[in-house]
Amino acid sequence: MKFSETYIGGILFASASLLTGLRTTLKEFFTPKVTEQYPENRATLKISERHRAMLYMPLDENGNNKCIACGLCQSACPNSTIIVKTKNIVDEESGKSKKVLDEYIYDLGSCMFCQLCVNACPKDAIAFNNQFENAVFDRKKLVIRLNK
Amino acid sequence: MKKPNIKSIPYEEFKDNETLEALIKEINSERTNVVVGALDDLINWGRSNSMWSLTFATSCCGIEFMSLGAARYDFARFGFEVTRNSPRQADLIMVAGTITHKMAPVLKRLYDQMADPKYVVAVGGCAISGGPFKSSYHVLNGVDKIIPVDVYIPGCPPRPEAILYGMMQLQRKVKIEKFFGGKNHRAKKGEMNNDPIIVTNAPIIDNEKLSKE
Amino acid sequence: MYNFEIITSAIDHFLHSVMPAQLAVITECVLIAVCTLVAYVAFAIVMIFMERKVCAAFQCRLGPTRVGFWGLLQVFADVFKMLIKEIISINNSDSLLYRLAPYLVVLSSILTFSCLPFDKGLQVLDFNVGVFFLMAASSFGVLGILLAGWSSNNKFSMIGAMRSGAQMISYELSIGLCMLTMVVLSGTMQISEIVEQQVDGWFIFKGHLPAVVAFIIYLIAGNAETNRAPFDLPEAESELTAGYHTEYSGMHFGFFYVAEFMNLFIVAGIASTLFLGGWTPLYIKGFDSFNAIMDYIPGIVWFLGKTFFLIWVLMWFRWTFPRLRVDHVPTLEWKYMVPIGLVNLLIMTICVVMNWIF
Amino acid sequence: MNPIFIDIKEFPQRMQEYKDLKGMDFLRELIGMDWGEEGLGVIYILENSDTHENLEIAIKTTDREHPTLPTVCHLWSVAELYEREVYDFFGIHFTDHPDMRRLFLRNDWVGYPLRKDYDESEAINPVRMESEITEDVQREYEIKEEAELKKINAQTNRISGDQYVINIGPQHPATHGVLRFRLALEGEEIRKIDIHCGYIHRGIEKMSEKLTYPQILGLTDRLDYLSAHQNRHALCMCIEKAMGIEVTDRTQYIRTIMDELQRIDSHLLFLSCAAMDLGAITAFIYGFRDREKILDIFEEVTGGRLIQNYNTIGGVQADITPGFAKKVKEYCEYQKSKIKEYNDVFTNNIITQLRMKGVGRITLDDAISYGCTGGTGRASGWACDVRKRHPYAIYDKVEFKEIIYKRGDCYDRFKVRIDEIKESIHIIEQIIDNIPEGDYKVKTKPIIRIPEGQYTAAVEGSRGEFGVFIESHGEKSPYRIKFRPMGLPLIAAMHKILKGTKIADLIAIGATLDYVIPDIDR
Repeated sequence: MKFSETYIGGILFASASLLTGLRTTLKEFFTPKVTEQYPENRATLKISERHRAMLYMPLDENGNNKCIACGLCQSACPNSTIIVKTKNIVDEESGKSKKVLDEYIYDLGSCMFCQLCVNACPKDAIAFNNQFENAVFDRKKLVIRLNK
Repeated sequence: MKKPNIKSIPYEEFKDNETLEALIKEINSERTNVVVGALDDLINWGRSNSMWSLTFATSCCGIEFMSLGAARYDFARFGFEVTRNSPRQADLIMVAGTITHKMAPVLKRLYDQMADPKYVVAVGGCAISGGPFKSSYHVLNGVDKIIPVDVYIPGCPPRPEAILYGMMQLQRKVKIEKFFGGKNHRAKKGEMNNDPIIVTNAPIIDNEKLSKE
Repeated sequence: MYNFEIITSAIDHFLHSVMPAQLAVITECVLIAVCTLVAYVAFAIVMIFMERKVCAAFQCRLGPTRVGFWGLLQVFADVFKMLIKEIISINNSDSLLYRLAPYLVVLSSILTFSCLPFDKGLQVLDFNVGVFFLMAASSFGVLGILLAGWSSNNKFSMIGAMRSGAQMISYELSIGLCMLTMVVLSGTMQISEIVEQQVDGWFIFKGHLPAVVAFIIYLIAGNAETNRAPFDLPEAESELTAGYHTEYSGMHFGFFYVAEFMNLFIVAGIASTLFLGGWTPLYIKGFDSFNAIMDYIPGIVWFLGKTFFLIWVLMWFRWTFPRLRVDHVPTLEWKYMVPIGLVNLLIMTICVVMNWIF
Repeated sequence: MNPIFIDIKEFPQRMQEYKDLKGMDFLRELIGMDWGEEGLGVIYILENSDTHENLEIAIKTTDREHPTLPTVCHLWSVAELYEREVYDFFGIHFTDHPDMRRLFLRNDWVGYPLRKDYDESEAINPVRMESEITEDVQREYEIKEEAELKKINAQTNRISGDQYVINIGPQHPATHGVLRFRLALEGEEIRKIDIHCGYIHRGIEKMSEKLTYPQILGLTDRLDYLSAHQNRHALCMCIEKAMGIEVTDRTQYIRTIMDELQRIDSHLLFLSCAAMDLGAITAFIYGFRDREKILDIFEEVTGGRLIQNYNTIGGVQADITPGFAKKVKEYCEYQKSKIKEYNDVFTNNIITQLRMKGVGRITLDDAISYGCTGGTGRASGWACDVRKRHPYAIYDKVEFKEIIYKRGDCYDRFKVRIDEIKESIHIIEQIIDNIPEGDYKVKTKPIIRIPEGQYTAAVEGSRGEFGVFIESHGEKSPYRIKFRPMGLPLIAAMHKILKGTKIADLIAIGATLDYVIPDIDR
């Protein structure tokens, strides 16, 4: 019979294991804490650039988006989060009818951030940003129009 | 108008102030006296700073909820850390994860078992609208079909900071309530959101500001 | 040396001089009751705040920081919320017992609380069988818990209540043995007398080995009495959701919550009274100037200092250890703590008889 | 993959032979199939646990009204739940099966969702808000001569009415999600147990039949969110295998490192949650504290903390960031020093040891018969690591030990995971400095179609073998896709090991089996 299996030995071994645990937590008691204080640290908070929090349309220097209303993002989307509404306008110079973007509607509340739309876009007209502060009181506020 | 104040984030920087202001107007439509108003403030201060949530998690978002309780994000700073396992003692149910057809009556029952005042936060795409599983035969498309939701936190899953932000939104909503007189939280009992989401006239998002960031 | 008896007797004389004797007694009773309740609530709030901060520190996090400066107002927010939270009445429950249970638990802990000697003369209940009364009062808390579990008409509550019954009643034995050991050492059961005897040296030093053993056993058993981890089986969160108070909401739950913390305070308070000299200061023989400085610190500070230190130790236990399994709890009690406690009592008796104490 | 079709009449005997003579003792997968006009059927993938030789068998019936097939659950215990799943999804009755009830869906569900002719309309199956009445009666079926079903034993109750029955779950802190145990107790001891799944059944397999392959990838992350990388890896591998895409070495290295990081992440969460379930909340927080460091690495490279969306068909979504290698190495050093802390504060603690040692033993035979792969199988002494059995990515190029323990109790299951963290760090350290240059992604066609046929792939997920089966008819979406759940076999084994244990043991066993419910329910 090992000493640790005897009555006294058992007590001693058990106490030793408990004391080791106590020592460990005591050490942590005095180490600096790791908590990051959001929202106090909002100004300094760094989030990875690749983080996906919300879809947006980057604008070029003239303030226009690059969307050509091809609808590839809409068809790539697994759960119809994106709806691209188009309209036909007549080009004044050539007189031809052209399909352009009317409304780019994005439902933040059902997006699964799979990046398929961004991958599908031929013009890099959409991208994800890391602005994560999106909680709202009304479900309808999550359906947003990305273009102006 | 009384504007709810949250430490470290100015009122203007919060999203969806319009809904909140509409709500304030509705609640303040009846006049109350000063003493009762001060008492209301005290009670709302207590309620908003002591949101004990039910430990309810069905899937991925639940893990982020656990991260929120752990050392790095530590929602104890807000006083939210007393998570209760019994719905009777909880003030808040965080629907973190997909709600399926089989789970829906259970969720409803949990909600009914909670003591007033009770709040619901829908965390993540699944709880808001069915998210990735919108088209599934066995998934409820949005918990607001069965229980009234106070705050929606989008994301799949939302990062812990986003959940904290959502909790602060809820605090704002609690801070405008009226316990004495006026319309309080119970008034909306039974009002479920069953109308479909209309996608036209969607609010325009400020792209210029986003592009800069 | 501070002595509160001067103040209390002054109040007593004053009351008797302005009103008839009977009215004076009644007034005193009311005064004391109010003071006790206020102190009880105040300590509960301090304890809850302390628990949240201490637990956070052990877990490398910060704990409440946002409500009030350094989170100081956090517990007040909780109290306000709890007071106006709906109290749900349960169908098919034993309504009377269901409502009675939380009050029983709180009553038991208030009774025990009033036995604590905060300072010389600052003690509500003090009579010749004080230790005996203490044990009796503390042991009917289990009744409240059993009733809560039984009357809730909830199977989890029921299991929780049965667990707590088995646990608390068996650990009472160990507590009794430890107290008995100290009673043997002091030769009296009056609490004020026990403290008085420690003026020239705390019992843990006077009683050396058997006192230290009794102290350790008392801390373990006391922890089990308060249903706190690692002995939190009756409410075992991961097993029984919330155990015996699963069905309680609002302030009824608040009573259980407060009583749990106050029981911790009481356990620590009794430990500091019996083993660490209560309100008596620390003296080191031969260091007269040091002893004189110690005298300047009021007794109540000594008492609370010791008590809160012990509370911190108990919290340290709580936030370190996993929960015991239901069959290990009686094993620990009946196989280890009771035999050791009995032998310890014997050793203490021998020590006292042979005068092997300091 | 070409399964051998066997006639129903010969089937029981042939299966017996495969098991006894060929040593096919591990039922890897049991896949229900609906081949439309050709009938309903089942594909079995068997494996010899010694030689790792595989055998695919199929069986079908043309009767769509009352399809009946013989059971195999007396040969492989895990088939009991697998067959219930097939019954639930396809309506195939298995004769001589002891317990033909629905597994995932409600009792009052109309229709069998994975059949091709299933009507998904809301009118047939609306959201029912009344509570489900628990079905306590188990039915057995046997075939009468004219191939008509006959119900027998309709009276046997799993848990009869007069016992002290409690429900653990679906909303319970220790079930790690929404699983429900119905327990019949005697005092604290568990006498009978009935497990109900499906509270998070999201119908991913059915949804996938309508989605394109890249779209399905997103759903795999959400199956077992703690093996998101590995799940996605398995599906990508399967599609790449089917399409004949050769991924670059760089991709393979990145995928391997990510898989291992994910494994550490999952195991850290495992030990935190095990600690919390046993009441040691501080140990829980320590585990989560260190897990955040992995999540930071994930977020920087993939953009997601929990759901990463990183593997894509033919490569990965984006190249690793410049500081990746340095960060990972720093993390590995840090993590090594912290394992001792977990051991000090939790593992070596006498209370933990008493609660775990000798509790919930799974024998080697049971582990194989129930198909408990992953840490649970290895704790019982079964060398079941897919990384060794069927190496993929670059696991044949790195040196690592397969952690194997013998006793198969909770403590061993716990230790396996702790040792695997060390082993994963060891793997990462070998390859982190040698990531070859090259493309991180192979160009693929914009529309992905898989040639007709059946394909499988398997990876070692964080908690067992994760397999993917695809039957393609050459379309943009699969004809049938099946994911092998890592957790379902573990749940099946719980039936056996729980009897006679205490409620507290249920918690310890559940915690150390380490299942993730969305992975079980899919």
